[in-house]
Amino acid sequence: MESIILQILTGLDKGSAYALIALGLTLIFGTLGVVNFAHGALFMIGAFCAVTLHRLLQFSHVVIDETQTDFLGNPRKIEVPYIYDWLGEPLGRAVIDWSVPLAILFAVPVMILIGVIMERGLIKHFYKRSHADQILVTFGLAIVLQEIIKAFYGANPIPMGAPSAFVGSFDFGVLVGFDVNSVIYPYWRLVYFGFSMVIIAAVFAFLQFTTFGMVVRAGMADRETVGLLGINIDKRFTIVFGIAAAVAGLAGVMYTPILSPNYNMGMDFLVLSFVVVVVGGMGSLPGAVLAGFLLGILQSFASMSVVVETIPGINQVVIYLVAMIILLVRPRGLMGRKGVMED
Amino acid sequence: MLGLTRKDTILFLIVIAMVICAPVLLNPFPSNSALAQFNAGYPDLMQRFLIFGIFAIGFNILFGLTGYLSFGHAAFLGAGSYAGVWMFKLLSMNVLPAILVSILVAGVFSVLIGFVSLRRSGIYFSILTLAFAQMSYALAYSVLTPITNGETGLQLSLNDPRILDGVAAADGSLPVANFFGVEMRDSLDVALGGWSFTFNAGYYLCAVFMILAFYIAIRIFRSPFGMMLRAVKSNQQRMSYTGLNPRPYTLAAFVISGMFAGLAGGLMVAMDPLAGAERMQWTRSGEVVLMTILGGMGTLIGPVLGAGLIKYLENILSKINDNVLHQWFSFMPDGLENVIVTLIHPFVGKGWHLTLGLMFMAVVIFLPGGLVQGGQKIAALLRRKKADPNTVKQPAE
Amino acid sequence: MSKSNFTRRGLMKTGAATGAGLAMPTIFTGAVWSAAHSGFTNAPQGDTVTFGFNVPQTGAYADEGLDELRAFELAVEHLNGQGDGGMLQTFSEKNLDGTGLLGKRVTFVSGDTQTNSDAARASARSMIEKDGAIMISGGSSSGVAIAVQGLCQDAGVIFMAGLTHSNDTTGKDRRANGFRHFFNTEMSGRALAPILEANYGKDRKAYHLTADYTWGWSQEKSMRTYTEALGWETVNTVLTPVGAGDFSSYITPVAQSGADVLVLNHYGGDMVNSLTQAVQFGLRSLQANGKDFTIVVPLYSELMARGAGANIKGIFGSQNWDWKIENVLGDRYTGTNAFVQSFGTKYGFPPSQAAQTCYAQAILYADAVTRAGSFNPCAVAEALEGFEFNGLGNGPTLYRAEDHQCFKDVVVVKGKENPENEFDLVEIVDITPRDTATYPVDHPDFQGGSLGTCNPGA
Amino acid sequence: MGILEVKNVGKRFGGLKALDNVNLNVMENTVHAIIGPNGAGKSTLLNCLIGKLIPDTGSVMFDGQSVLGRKPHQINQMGISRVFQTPEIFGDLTVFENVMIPIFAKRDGAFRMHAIEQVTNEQDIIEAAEKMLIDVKMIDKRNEHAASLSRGDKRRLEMAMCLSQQPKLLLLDEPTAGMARADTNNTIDLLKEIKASRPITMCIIEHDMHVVFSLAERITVLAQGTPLVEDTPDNIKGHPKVKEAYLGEAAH
Repeated sequence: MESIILQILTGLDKGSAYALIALGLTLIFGTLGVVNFAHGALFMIGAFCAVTLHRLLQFSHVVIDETQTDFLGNPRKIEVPYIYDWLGEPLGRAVIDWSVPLAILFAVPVMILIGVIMERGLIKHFYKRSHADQILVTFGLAIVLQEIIKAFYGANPIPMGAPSAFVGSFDFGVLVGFDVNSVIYPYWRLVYFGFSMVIIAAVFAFLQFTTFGMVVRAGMADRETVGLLGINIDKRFTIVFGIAAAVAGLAGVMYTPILSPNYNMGMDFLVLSFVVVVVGGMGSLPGAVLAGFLLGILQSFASMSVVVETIPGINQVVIYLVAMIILLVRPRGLMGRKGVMED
Repeated sequence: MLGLTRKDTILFLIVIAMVICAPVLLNPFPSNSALAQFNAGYPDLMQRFLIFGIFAIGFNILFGLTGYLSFGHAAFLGAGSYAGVWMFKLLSMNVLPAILVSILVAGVFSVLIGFVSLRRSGIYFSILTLAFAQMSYALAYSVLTPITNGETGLQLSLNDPRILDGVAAADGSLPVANFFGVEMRDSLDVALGGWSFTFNAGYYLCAVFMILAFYIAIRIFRSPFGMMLRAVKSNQQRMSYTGLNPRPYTLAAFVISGMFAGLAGGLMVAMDPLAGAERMQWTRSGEVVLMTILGGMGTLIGPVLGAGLIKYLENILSKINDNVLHQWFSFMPDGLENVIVTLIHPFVGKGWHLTLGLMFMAVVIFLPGGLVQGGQKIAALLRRKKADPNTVKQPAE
Repeated sequence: MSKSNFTRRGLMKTGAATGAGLAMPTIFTGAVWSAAHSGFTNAPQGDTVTFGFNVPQTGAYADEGLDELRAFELAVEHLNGQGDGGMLQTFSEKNLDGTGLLGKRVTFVSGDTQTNSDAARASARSMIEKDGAIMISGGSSSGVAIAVQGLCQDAGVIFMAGLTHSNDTTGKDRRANGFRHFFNTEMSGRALAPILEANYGKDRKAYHLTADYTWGWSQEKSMRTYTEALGWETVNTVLTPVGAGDFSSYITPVAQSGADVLVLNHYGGDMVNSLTQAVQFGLRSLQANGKDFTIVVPLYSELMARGAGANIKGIFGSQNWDWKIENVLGDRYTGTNAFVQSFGTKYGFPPSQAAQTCYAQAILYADAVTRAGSFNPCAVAEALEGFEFNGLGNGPTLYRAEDHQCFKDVVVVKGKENPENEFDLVEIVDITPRDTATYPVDHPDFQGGSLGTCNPGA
Repeated sequence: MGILEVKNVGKRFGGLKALDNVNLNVMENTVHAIIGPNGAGKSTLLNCLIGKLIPDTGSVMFDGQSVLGRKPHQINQMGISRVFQTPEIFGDLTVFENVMIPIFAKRDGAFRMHAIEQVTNEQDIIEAAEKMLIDVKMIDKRNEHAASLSRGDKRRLEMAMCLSQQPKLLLLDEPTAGMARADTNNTIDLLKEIKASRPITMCIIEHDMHVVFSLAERITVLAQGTPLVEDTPDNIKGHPKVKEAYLGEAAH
């Protein structure tokens, strides 16, 4: 029982990351009709926004301490972040400690900017091209973005801590009368889950209750008609792309304490999120979210040792297996519409 | 000739000539010059050109003709490779049975995957094939280790049964893949002036298969079957209402391209008897997609060019390190030398992926038809310069 | 750093070769790699000899690979008499005098293994076939090491393995032309057990998370063998997919499993993530069976420790070498400081154990060539087999003839509580002496293969 | 006996009766039109004829065999060719290839692995295709890409593709829908030409009365899912029920 609750919790968490990326992918696909293979890279760049902010905050000047020596026997250089000088050490420390949540503020404009540049500079020219061309050019872009990040930050994972206030775990078990430590879950993961729910809700609310959102939804349903209405679709496309990029970026920022970011993390998520999008049904936002959580939870269950011992290797293939079954039973995914992406 | 039209015959003869002369053509720089870095005429790379050429030619029969974008063809390459190594281990070091069984196993495997995946089209098909390939990869890497030897990859060992060849060589070294006694690594080195050329037996075996594969591809392209495949891509609705069943046509194309991939896998292990699980990863499938598009999808020669270009970059660019750069630009004043090296540095050596990514983008943006289209544009430009500017543009073949 | 001499030399050589070659084409046949007239593959022509350094430059282990490459460059400099000579001064053999090898200057080519057997073999083949490399060295994973070792055996060149920790490299897949300086999972288990006993006692319940591939399995097996010998109980072992990223669904059951030790048989990114997440789940602050819950990471690497950040504090693991070892444990480990000095001076930070292994392998190869008086791989192999040496930072070391594995002290480390800088993440707890780390040649985990005979190519 | 016999066909979508007890007989070598106002059930009936929908009741027999439950390519192989509202052609292929494909389909069936034969060696197919293109006056465009044709030529090509199979029944689904008057007249002329040049059975489903009256020999008027009358064009013209159906529509 406890283990099932735990796996549901981990599944929800994994699912929120899939759902956030898939949401952006679907938004882009549904409105712009573009298959964006660089979406995983946007997630990765988001994560590196957090790294960058963390490094910026730690930007230091060097004080030479004659009393200590470094590994080569030279006087030791101690780096003092400028922020300590400005804010005083306690506050400076706190700011650095909170750099991951603070990075949200930093990442939103950066990601929107990157999204807008990407759309204006590249994606725009691919609206009329075949999906294969779109996949290729965005795949090429993903490689380029990834390599640029690697050039600056190296290939190894970079540790990013959650604020110390969120370190540790919450004991659910005690609440409902289980043994102590039987259902514990890290605070930060709860934060992540809550955060993604907020973002998902915000995106849906935005689409549901604003005029802008209505046009976008209309565009997703029937692009040609909206074009005929004389609404300036181009500008809206750009904004939608920016939003999708920001959603992916934020998913990345908040994920850094869970998964130490490395330059390749985008590719790992890309394939899975594509499976998620397709299982959800191309072009369906609720489908993407639903499939994200569904596959996250399934993956968690498949990782339970009871399951793995019964069917060896199932934990490695469960997502693909489920995707295959769903696609064969429901040709257009869980909530897909007819005719989308079938040519 | 050979039942081909004049134009195709010329193309075919050119390809044959290029393949035969490749050991010379690919080594244009004297082996001691600084530019020797760019020589590609060594057996391993030349074999890879041909093997991946075969892989891409086959993939193009599916993708280029029917438009079905498979992200799972690496699974057939891998299946063929494993089958090949198992033939070496169990039967004989002769490459012929290994290659034939590779083709067969990949064929059977592709019938299974194709039958299921082709129930869907568009991106749904792509994701289904991707799912199959990723599952094959994940299982080959872990659970199927008894068959695949997991991470290390399946290789020969001294205590393999090899029922036809009997026990391993007397001196305790591993036996060598051969074609009725001709060892795949046998070669003829010719030093001519500062140049040296290597004519390798394995390469020429690959060449025979590649030429055969290319010939089959031409025949398929020009056959009624090929026309039907193009019809699948163009308009499936019309096709059904014309009395044609698209499913067996696409399945046949899928299986043919899977068998080409199996042949490529078999040749890979014939040249170098090791089959690793990474061969099945989706990025490998992505690679063959890129080769096909880079060269020009739906064209005969395009995939071969694309395969060559990508393998060339991978093998040559990744070996250019800073030392080599400094060596090249050492004639410059030190300051300038360092600036130039710093500028080039991110694009070579460990940064070769960056160059690759930029190149894809450039090709897709500016040359949607790939290198073949680039060639046609240049040809058209030259023709226009010579002839009347109002010459009618020929539709691209 | 002026490189102008390269081109001038290149030009002169080209000129000479063209002059000689124009007279008559020379033709000879044989295996791809052969030079029939000299009896072994890639016999050095002219006044240089080429080493091939095959390291991951892209993919997950790219940082290790680059550190290996740095060490190789340093080794080549030292062999050619540039720089301060590094460990050549402390090495127990004094044959290397900075004049290159057998009168030939050492040059090198580098390639990218991509941590992928196929790519690694392609890269090694191109170095052998195209660049005429006389030996191949480097690598940062066992799959690649075994694949490249097999290739070098067939090609008839020496393979000096880089970072490879799987038993198979010198066990089931050992080859006569391949040599490993790095330690292996068996030695990690032997080394860690006494120290775990000293710190955690005999009554412990262990839960293993194991990367689902050959290395993971073999690491798990040796950890189980040696901890169970102490009296520890193994509660459960769970296989995790390689590159899973999020290990939470494997970590959550640990807390309620009744275990009080978590053994992470992971390496690289998997280790960073599983450890970070285990700490996040609060495992280290748990009490289980009346004891503090602890985590053990059998194979440590500084670069990975950097990735795990503060989570690594206080966690035990084993290493092949550490840059502080001579300062901490004295001059049994001589060579360490000399190497750190020259590496640190050149690159500005201390070397990793991957760098040290690769440096040592290059020097050991060079020394074997001088002692053998030949580049012939069989002569070199003979010189390396049973070779006892000292002064390369690991203390007295033996290259065992029977399996081409080096035997030396194993360093047991733990994550430092208060690191002084980003390179000072681990502290040396103890060493396990060579005798304890040494296992018999007929150890069952190392069976199923044989060296075969040395292959000189040709 | 008609070549196409529709008996007692009924089809419901939820509560809506789309077709109710439809009976229809298309006789050989006649042009039979099915007309009716919007929502009369024309498309549903068509979809039942081509196997896309399976009726709840009744049967659809073609040439003595049931078409129900058959796939489009099987129905075509029985001898029914279909012309679409907007011309469906192989846009990426040349005009000549477009005409060759249906001839191959007629000769070789739904699937044949003719991968080694070369198209250039298929003399009989080439001759038939050339003859067909000459017939529809498109031989000069044989090497053009079909996608680059004008709309009228696309319709002509589609018709040629269907005729090249010498179908027992040619099914036309609103062939002039959305066309300008001039285009409509061109299409009518084309159909008249075809009808004049060979014996052919056509079934036209059409909204436009003008088209129907200039071509059809028999007309079935469909309203609210059931046939009102079936008669010759002259008799239909003045038929009160038809007027009512159409006027009724106009009144809405």
